[in-house]
Amino acid sequence: MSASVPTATLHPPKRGAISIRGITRIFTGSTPAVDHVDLEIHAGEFFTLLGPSGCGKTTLLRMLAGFETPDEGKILISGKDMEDVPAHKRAVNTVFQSYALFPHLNVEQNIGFGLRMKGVKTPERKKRVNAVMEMMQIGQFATRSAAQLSGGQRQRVALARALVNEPDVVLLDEPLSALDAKLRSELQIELLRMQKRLGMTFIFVTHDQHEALVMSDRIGVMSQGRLEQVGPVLDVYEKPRNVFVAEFLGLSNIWPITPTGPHSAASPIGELGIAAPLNGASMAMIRPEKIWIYNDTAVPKDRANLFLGTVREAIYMGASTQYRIELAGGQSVLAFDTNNQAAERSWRPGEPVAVELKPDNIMLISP
Amino acid sequence: MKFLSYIAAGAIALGLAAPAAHAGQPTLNLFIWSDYIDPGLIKSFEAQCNCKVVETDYESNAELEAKLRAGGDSQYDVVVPSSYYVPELQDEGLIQTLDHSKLPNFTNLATKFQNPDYDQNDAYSIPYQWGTTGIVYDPAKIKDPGTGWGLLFDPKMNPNYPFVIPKGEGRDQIGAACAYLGYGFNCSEKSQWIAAAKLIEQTKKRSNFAGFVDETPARDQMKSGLIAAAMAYNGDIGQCYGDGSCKSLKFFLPKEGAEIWVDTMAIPTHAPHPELALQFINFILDANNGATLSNFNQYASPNAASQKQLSGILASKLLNPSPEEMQRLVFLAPLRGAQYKLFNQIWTSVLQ
Amino acid sequence: MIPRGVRYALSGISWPLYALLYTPLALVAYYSFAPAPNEAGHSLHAYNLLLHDGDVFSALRRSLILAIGSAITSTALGTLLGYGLCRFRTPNAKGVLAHIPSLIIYTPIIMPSLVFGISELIFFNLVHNATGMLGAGLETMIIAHITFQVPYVALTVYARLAGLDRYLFDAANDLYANGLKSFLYLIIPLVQPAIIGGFMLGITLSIDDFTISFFTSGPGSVTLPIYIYGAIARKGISPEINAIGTLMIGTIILLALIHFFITRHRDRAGQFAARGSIS
Amino acid sequence: MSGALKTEQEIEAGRQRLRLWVTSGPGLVWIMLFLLIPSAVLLGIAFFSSDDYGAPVLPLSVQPFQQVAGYSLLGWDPGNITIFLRSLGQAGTATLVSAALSYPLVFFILSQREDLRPLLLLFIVLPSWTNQVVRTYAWLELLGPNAPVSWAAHLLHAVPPDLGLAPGSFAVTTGLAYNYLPYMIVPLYASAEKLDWTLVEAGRDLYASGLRLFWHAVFPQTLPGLLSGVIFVAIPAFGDYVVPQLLGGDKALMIGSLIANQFTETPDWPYGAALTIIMLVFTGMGLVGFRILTRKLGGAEEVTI
Repeated sequence: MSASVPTATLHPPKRGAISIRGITRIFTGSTPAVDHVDLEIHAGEFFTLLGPSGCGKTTLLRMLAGFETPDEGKILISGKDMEDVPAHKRAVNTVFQSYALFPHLNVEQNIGFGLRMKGVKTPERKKRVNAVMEMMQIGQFATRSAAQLSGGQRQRVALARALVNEPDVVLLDEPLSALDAKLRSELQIELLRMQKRLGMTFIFVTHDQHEALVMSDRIGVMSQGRLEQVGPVLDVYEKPRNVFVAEFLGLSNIWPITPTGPHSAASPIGELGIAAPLNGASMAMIRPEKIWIYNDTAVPKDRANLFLGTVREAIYMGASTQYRIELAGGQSVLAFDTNNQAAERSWRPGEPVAVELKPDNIMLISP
Repeated sequence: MKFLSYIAAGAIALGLAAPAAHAGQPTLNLFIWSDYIDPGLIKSFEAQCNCKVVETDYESNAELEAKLRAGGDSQYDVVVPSSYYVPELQDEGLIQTLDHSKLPNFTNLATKFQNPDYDQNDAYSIPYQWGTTGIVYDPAKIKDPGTGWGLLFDPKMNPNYPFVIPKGEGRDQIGAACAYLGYGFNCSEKSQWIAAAKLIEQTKKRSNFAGFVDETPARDQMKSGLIAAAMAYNGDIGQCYGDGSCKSLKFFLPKEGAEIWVDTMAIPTHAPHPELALQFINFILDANNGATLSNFNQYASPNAASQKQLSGILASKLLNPSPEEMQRLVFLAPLRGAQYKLFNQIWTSVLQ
Repeated sequence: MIPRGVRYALSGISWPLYALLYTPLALVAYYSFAPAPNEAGHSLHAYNLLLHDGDVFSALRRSLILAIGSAITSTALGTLLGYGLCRFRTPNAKGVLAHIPSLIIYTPIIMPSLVFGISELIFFNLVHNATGMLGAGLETMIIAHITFQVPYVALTVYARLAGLDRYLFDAANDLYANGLKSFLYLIIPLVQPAIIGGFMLGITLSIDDFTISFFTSGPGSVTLPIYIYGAIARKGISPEINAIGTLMIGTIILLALIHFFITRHRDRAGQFAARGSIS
Repeated sequence: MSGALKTEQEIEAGRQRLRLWVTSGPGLVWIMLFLLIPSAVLLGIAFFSSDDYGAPVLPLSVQPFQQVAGYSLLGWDPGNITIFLRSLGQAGTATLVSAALSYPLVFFILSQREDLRPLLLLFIVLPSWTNQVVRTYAWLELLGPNAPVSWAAHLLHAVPPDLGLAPGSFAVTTGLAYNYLPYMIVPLYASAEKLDWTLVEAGRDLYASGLRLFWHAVFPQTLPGLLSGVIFVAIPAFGDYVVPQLLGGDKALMIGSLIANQFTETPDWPYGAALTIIMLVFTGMGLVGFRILTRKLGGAEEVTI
């Protein structure tokens, strides 16, 4: 990903495409908050910046919005260099974590604020505000003040306030984090539909990997100011580049390996057959749901990467059960098993089992 | 926001209206003892000079001096210091010499008030009014006032009824105490001053001492019955005899000696309108105006030409001390230089 | 929380204390209705005198010019000051320099008004002697009053701004408002209660003050408090003085109550603005 | 690279500084020009000699401070020390009185319905919004000669006939306490409002009497507010001018009047300036002392810039 191809110069830039080149931001007296980040975001994409708090994702977003000035590097939005374009002149709108609704204005006025500042005349403004309010189903709150709204309603107003300006890009800074779980998953879907319908570029910042997986076209995972991996959701989850990405996006089993042949390597749990070319890789990873569990009485024959062990822990999670299985060598393996059989069929701690790590499912990662 | 702009508009209107009323007119800033000029006189002077008179009041020579010191010498046009203060203000460079060619009415002054000891050739000051300082008491409460300063300084003569002593610059008070102690009103020895100061300090500790209150306010407290004895100017008492508001009060000049004084008109060194000031002084020196002034103030007039028109109490013994009384009346000697400083420190220590 | 017995005891102590707080003021009002000399009962005699007293009216006019004029200026200076310090000061700045604005702001609040007044007296005197400008009078009084009001206005505005969700400023910026437009359409309306509050505070402080006015006044700049003080020092308390006092007390109480009930309604929206921030 | 990085930050920091100065500059400069410089001049005057008429002249001298210590042309005099102690005493008594009155008032307000509390608080603060002179002279009506209270005091043989309780020390203390009561109540109320009542409930089992409960469970929690109140009352009361002037009758000078006299009645500017310095030093020491004490005790929250 680090190879930044200057696409903008080769093809006519599309409205809403973003090109970030070598962006760095250092707050006085600390390590860089954003450290030489290169990133291409396609027009009309739902792109998520994912990372733990303090990883620099919000700072990156604020630089896109123009609230922060990069110390180094360039940002191009719709092909235009943003260096001398202040926040109030960028065709970019933000939905803030706290919503930042203006307390002295009612819903309608809040939504119309941007158009009013742009100098859009009242009749036209009214029309567009009404259209957006209808789309967001908040028309009945038009004259209420922000104080009189629930969290979900405020969220919709904040989004409407951004969308009504028909910006090239909408930036969303953890907009759902203050909501309860149920409302949150409803709004995730709604947000996604809205984005697909309008075709605007959405850049979504979150620390919640489920949210990222559910909503995004592509994800950029950040850590300590650097982009660890950028790619389609599936790639990032299934083929993480390194330990950080693997661990941040869900549970995983990770072992150091020493290649012993073109498709085999030594690991703490024993010799592993691996389908992918090793090329000197030093770590291997497998997701728990990719591990097969068998009764020790029904172990299939002639399979690679079969290990015997004992169930030490079984956590029932409804749709699946998470097992910790201690292998003969004393190493533990995390594995999920779908609860697609009668409840009695699950294993209990102490039961002897066998686990199979299919060579195709083992991914090679860097440390 | 509307609210603020209304207020702003209101304030601007007020502010504009204020100076607009007298725009273009010169202003004479008169700094004078309270209740010491007939408002009617001010009106007629305003009419005559086509100017505006702004009167500001003070209660003691000390206050006058302090204000002149703190920049007043370039803000006031006419001030009215007492005779013994004229040399002091002159030493400090706070008042200017007068151009007698602008004062044709000067000849109206009685000769005995011309060329006084405190101001050779009337170079800095022109007499305004003159009078005496004595004791006023309430005979309903004090049955035996005696004839001397003991009414104020002897606890046996008035053990109960509240009385006051002026605050001022201390000259009258130390003088009175000196006189009571037998040093004479015009005592000038350091040891005499200190003895007098000790006496006043003791007096201050008496339970019926009601505080330091200057003469004119004290007169008003007497009128309302708050206090029973105080030092007073004869004219102040004449004034309230005249309007009937203090008929029952009695005034006397203590036997040990008391002060006779002349209040004078002077022009501060950097007065903004010295021409107007001279015009005002000349206006007061006019025979008719001098009479009006005294008839209002009930103080004796140094203006010989005015005497015929003086009415009522002005002819009384109160304002015209008998030759026998004149014997014990003294002009306070001006204090100069180090003496002034020493006296001030003594008086300050009394007030503490 | 508080046991019932204690509650009764507290009421038993407090109501008389409340009464005591207002007794002197009530007496002022009571004596203002004293009859004219040689009459009996109560009358509006003193108020009638007031109506025809030109000195009182010019003192009142000067007091109003002083209060409103100084409050307007100090509101402008103080609002900008509070705004600037809240928005543009480098956060967590260390060192002596960073504390200078705070020191400057707190000095007028801490300094005893007597020292304040005398300092101004001497300073204006020096300036006047040197340049001929700033002779003691209404002008110098206004300057002095502005000086002691500015910090209070700044603190009021600062407290309001500091309590706001800081992302509101970003949001306005994001929605195409430049610095000036944010100031006009976001900050001014949001801070308006604080600005009005600061303005009212300025007026109150100006009307309350005597000491500083006293030392900075000059020829013909007698304001109401100076007039009252002078009259009391000269003649003691008269029904006329009581009448002025009564009118002043009444006006202040009335204005305070009106302000109180107006702001109580409006504050509900204000509280939300302060609570809106998360994190 | 690092060069470009530095300039970018510098430009931004410079812009920020410019905005800071454009907005807060006028106010700060105003205060500097019309208060800090004047008070520096005043304090500077204390180091000059005074001429015969009390104006400051060269050479520089410590004589004003000797005068403050009581040495004058008359030799040593304890007058200033008396005035000083008297001012401390008056201010201290006024502070004690207002603190003693504030506790019942504050808890009374807290025992009322929540929506009534601001109004009750307002009625305590209201008198302090009328003019200093008016609310001070109002006490003359109550304590002056012939007034009902003075009459009662006379019947009890506390004062001689016709003299009244004002002017005098009693009236000054009363006036100071009345003037500065709100400055005690407001911070005390702020800290009492945040009182942790669970501690009080817990203490109810431990302490037999209500007074001990108050002393051990309530009082320590209100201490930060009380200390702020003490600062807000004691400091201005110490240097007050109007109250002693109107209610003291010049019988017992306080430091404020003493200083003012050096600029009004018996001018001696250097001496007055030296007195001012001493007063400010004491005020400052009191302020710092109480702040240290407050911080040690957990500290009261204030709006700080």
